[in-house]
Amino acid sequence: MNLSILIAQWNYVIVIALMMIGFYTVIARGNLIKKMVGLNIFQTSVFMLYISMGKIQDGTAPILSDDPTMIYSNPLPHVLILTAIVVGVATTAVGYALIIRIQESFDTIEEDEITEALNEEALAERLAEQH
Amino acid sequence: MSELILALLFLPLLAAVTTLLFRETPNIRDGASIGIGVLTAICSIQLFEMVQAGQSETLVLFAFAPGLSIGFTPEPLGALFALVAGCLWPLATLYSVGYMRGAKEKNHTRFFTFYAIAIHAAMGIALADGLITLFIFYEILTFSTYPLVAHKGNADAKSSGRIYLGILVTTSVTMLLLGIIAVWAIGGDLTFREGGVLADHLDPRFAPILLALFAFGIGKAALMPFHKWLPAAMVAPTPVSALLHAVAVVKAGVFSVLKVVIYIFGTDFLLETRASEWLIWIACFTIIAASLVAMSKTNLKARLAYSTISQLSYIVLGAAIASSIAVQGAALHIAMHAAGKITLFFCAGAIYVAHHYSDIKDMDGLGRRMPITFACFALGALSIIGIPPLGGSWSKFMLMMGALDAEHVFVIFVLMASSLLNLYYLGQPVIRAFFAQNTGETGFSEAPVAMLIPLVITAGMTVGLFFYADYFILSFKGVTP
Amino acid sequence: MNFFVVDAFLMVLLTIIGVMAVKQHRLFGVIILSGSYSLVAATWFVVLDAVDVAFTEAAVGAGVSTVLALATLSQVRSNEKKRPIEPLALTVSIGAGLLLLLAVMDMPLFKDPSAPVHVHVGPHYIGESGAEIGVPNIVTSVLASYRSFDTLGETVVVFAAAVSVFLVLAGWTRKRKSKDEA
Amino acid sequence: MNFLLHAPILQIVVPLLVAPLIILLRNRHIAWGLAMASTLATFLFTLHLFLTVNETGEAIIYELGNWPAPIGIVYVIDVANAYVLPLIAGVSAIATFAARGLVNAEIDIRDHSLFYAAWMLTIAGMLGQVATGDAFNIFVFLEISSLSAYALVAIGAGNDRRALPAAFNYLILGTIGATFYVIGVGLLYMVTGTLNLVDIAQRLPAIGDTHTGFAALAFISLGMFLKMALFPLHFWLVPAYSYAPSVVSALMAATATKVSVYVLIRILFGVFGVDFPGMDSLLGVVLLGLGVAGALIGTVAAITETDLKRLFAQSSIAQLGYMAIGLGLATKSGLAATFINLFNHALIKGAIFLALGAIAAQLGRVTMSNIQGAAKQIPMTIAAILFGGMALIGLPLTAGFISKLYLLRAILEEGAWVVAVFTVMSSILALIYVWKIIEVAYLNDRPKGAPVLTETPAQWISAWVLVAATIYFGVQAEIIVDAAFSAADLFIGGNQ
Amino acid sequence: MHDDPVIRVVSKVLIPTIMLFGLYVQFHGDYGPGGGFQAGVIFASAFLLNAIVFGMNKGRHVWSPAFNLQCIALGVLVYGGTGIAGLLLDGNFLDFNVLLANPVAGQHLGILLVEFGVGLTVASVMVGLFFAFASRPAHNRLMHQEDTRLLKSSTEATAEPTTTGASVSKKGEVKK
Repeated sequence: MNLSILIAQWNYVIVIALMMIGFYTVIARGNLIKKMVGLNIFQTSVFMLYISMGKIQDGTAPILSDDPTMIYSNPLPHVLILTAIVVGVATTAVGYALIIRIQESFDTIEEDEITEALNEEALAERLAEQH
Repeated sequence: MSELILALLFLPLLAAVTTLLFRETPNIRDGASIGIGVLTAICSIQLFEMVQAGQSETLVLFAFAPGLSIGFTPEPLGALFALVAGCLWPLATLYSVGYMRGAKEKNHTRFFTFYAIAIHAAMGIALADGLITLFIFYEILTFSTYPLVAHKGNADAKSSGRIYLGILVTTSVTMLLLGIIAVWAIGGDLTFREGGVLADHLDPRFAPILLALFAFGIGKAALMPFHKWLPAAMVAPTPVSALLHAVAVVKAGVFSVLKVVIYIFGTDFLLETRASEWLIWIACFTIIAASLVAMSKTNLKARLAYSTISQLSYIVLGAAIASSIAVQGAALHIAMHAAGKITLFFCAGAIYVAHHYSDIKDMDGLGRRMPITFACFALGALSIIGIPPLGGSWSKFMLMMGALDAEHVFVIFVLMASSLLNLYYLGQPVIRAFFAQNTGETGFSEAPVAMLIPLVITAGMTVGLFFYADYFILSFKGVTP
Repeated sequence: MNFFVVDAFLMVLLTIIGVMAVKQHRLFGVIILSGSYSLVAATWFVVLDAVDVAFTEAAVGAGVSTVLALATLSQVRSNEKKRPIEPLALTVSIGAGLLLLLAVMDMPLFKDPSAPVHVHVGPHYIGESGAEIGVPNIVTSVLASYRSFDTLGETVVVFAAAVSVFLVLAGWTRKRKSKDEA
Repeated sequence: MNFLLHAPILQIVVPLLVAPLIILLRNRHIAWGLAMASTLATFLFTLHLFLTVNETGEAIIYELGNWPAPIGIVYVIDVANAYVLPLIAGVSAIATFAARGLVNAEIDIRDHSLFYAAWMLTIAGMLGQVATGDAFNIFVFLEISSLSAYALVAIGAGNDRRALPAAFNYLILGTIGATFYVIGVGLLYMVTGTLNLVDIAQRLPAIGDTHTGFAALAFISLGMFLKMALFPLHFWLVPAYSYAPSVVSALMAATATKVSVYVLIRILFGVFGVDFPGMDSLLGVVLLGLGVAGALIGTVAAITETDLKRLFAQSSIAQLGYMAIGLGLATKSGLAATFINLFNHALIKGAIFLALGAIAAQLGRVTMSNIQGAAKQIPMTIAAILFGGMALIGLPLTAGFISKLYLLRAILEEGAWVVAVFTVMSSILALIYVWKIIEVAYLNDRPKGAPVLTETPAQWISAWVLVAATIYFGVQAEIIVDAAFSAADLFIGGNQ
Repeated sequence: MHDDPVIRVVSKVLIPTIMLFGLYVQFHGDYGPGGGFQAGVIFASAFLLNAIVFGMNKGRHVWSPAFNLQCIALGVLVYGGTGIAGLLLDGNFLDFNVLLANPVAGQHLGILLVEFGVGLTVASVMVGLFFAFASRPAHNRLMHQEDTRLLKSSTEATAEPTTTGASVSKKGEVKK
């Protein structure tokens, strides 16, 4: 791919890098809290993607002033991201609530240990099926 | 005419209803269904004559999706099948009454109900105006006969039932349905048409594949290797084997094959593309192989079952040869074999009820104790073997003619060979019954008269069919003479 | 120029924090790092003129989420089990990243005034909202009027979150059956 | 004022605002009453929309806050989503009716009002996604329905603790899917400057073949694949469905994935269009391939299951495979087949899971061993499962037959014999697991000491309403088929 | 820490200020950055501070979970109600122009109401979440006392005792 563009667009490149750091954490890490943190980083970086596209050359915050020559950045991405942030925190809250419950009933928040417990239950069930 | 169609379709259902209504009073229940059976028979005869006189009419019950409708158009072949099923049903019912009571079977009501529903389905298949209607009634027939096959309800019956349903449903839902939809996608139409639907749409190279989907997909035709369900179905009470697995069900299969060959592919198309060549081989193989297996069976019903498989392939063979005489011969064979085979099964049932014998070894000398039964058995057997003056000889003769003018000489030899095999494995029981010495007690003891009457009548048919065969020679349109 | 400096500085900072957050195994540290990540991001939003977003991100990302995370942490084991790098996950995320880099190829340039977003719908808000709504803060007028249905949805999401959390946490006193007890 | 004039928005707003009302009143009986009434009202609204749209043939455009697109958010009710909306609303109404009994059985009495609030939010969210004409608004309503769905799953049938990890995975994967969708929408917005679906569709061709456009397509598709549990991204679905409270499983199995399928259709065909660069490979290779794989693997997995909820959840994977195949064909009849399948499968799975729920309410779990000989004790309930199963196999005179008919036809029209063979194979494999259930329930005898099962009309009526619908639409498919084809016509005009 | 005089005094001063700031952010959102959401969070933080410093139970007396839930619901209803109002005044849903004779004034009023709804919901949700997380077992019990009280007061004829509610409902309601 054409590197000169990537350099010119380095801002986006970094945002993407951040996104992928978050994404990797979500899918790779087995600790549920770590997953949620990864999700937070992932989503925040997506927000940054949106905000970057709203920015305009020497623009200012989209709050109308009397100066007619003023250039404003595009407010629409801001609005979308406001909504997205709220949605994000809502998800986070539910996620953490679930984590607490999982801790309570499995006494761990490590994915592999939970899977282990589940497999044991499944095995016990299979045996019950046979009898 | 449409009244007749409706009558043929719904009289059996009516019989099912009355059976359920009068489940408390067996005599009324059975009487009613026999009476309705007779009515059905009369209707089927009328319909057949009207159709032979060249009348035709389409009756659409309802359309369930755009371009897909449940509709009925009697045409010669269908009318013939309806005639066979319709006329044999009351006889079989009468016989069943005798059998079920004689053999102390349980659940008579359930038995007669599904028996009637099965006939309803058979009628639907016979008169169907297109593949969709045919397919739907085909499935109804499959599922309505399952309770009859698994009637005894013991482990043996259950497992046989599983084989029965397994093979029939699998073949139909996979290959047959696929074939039907392929026809729909290629020809754009599913209604039977003289000269075929696919004639100028289908790429000849695909024709054999598509034909295979139908030939094997119609599992009821019991073409090898999809024949196992038929022997399995023999666990059913003999009346079921007699009417359904010698007439209604299996004939529905081969009938469907004929319909597809004539009205979907079109015989001309098959003749010029020679797309059905391979099917001739399969049919011939089935004829011989099934006969050989039949010889090895000593259980009478099992032997008859394999003989049925072999006989069905005669009809498939006729369809595969696809010359007009062959096709007519095949159609004729539906009637001829029906009369013959039902007689044989009736006799087998009679023997079972009278003496609880089902194995040929036990029948030595039995002929002297049940002369009527075995005389009829002999007639039926000879008719199947194809010896004049019995009906079976005509259809076999026409099949040979058809094979000749389609230049399939080896088919002649196959038919010859199979006749010889028939002679052996159908002749043997008769010989042993009449001439072998039996050790057991002697003295006349026949099955109940309710069973004797039908089997005498059907035996008479085999003779009568020889003299009135031309009455059943169908005049197909769209099949080059 | 100074925009570039601040921008670059914050970006680098974010990257560092992000990587640290992934590598860190003490969950307390992880949570604090993610909180600070949001905080830095908020600052960056200010630099990019998104003051409202910055405000919210600071209050929520750095504030609420962190509080919730810590509340959760107080209930659980405080260290993450160490794990090797997951090659599959790595390839998946790198793949997604490459796909996005591909997308960057044809993106309108950063801050380019002729980018579609700056010529199609946005200008209407900037130009007309004064007359149509009469509220100086364009974000507010878009948020609460032009796209107020989204905001209704947003409010409902918050409501849904509350309902869900109460539903989930209500069962706390009622111990969960595991199969052997059932 | 004329309420019907506002039907496009009321269908969403009524359930949306009933949820807080339920919380405000905090009485479980009133809660159910409100839920029932509002779902019924919603169903009537959607029905009205369906009729009017199919009568006039042109889309109803409802401008929220009276702001025209693309400045504001608009609802666009066209033949496509007017076809999906009544389905969701109707199934929801029936499920809500069943909820009365099932919720009492499975959910702590103290949580009922919360439950019904979440329930209504899920329904409203699903309807919102389907009805809206704004790319970002889809995301918002997707999250509304998902968030409450996570909680509903987490409750767990009889407090089964395995529901918790199931819900958590569902949450993580659902959120990833939603975020991918947002990324995709962001890229689209970046190149078109608008969020209105129609507007995007009009402006995309001008952009031409760009990597950005392709990336947007890829991310949105991936997100939706996750949400609709397309193989191999289906791992969240089976536990989520099988450990959730029965009535929740019923609602979700019937509707949730269908909504995502619809959104996918809308974006792929309505926004990008079949001619968009890269589309042919996405459809013809990815969707078709994954569809076939899902159809086969889902069915095989279903055969191995002994827990009936899991079994039918697996079969949902297979059914989604069929829908993917329909899309992958990228022809009008293929799309129509998917629409038909979407409708019929919703009815079938709804019926089956409601019936399962009636049993689960008494046994906790429904397994092959504990429903032995159940047919004699609860004939109606088992019969509902039986009919559902027959429809899944696609036997004639059931809606399933119609779906299969049109799907296979669409496949064969493209001459894709291999695909057709695989499809048929998986449908015949379905016969095996259905038959297993029939034998266990009908042919086996109820073992000694097994708990006695009971049923009252109240318990099976809702399942049977859906069974009746399955049969009716198997015999009178005209309405559905026509609607499906006109819907498909909206996205792919012209060819056959 | 409850008896650290400095913190107590400071927070006594701080809490009202935070609330004031919250109100400012709420209603100044039209002119500067801010609005219902941010205001809600800030406002909530005041309660949280109160709860942290003066103890959960005190905090809960100020803001009972049941009341909390009702506020959450009310906020959404205010928002939705504003939309419905526009609908009743022959406008579309969420059409603020028709709220008053003068469209712009209508928009102002609409935005004001809407933002208030958001603020109310967000504030009470934040408080609720905090209680739910921070002191759940107690909070849970208390919430359910509220529930059953309401249940008894409502048409609930057979109000089971809270503790056995689940089991009773299982036995009592399935079989009948």
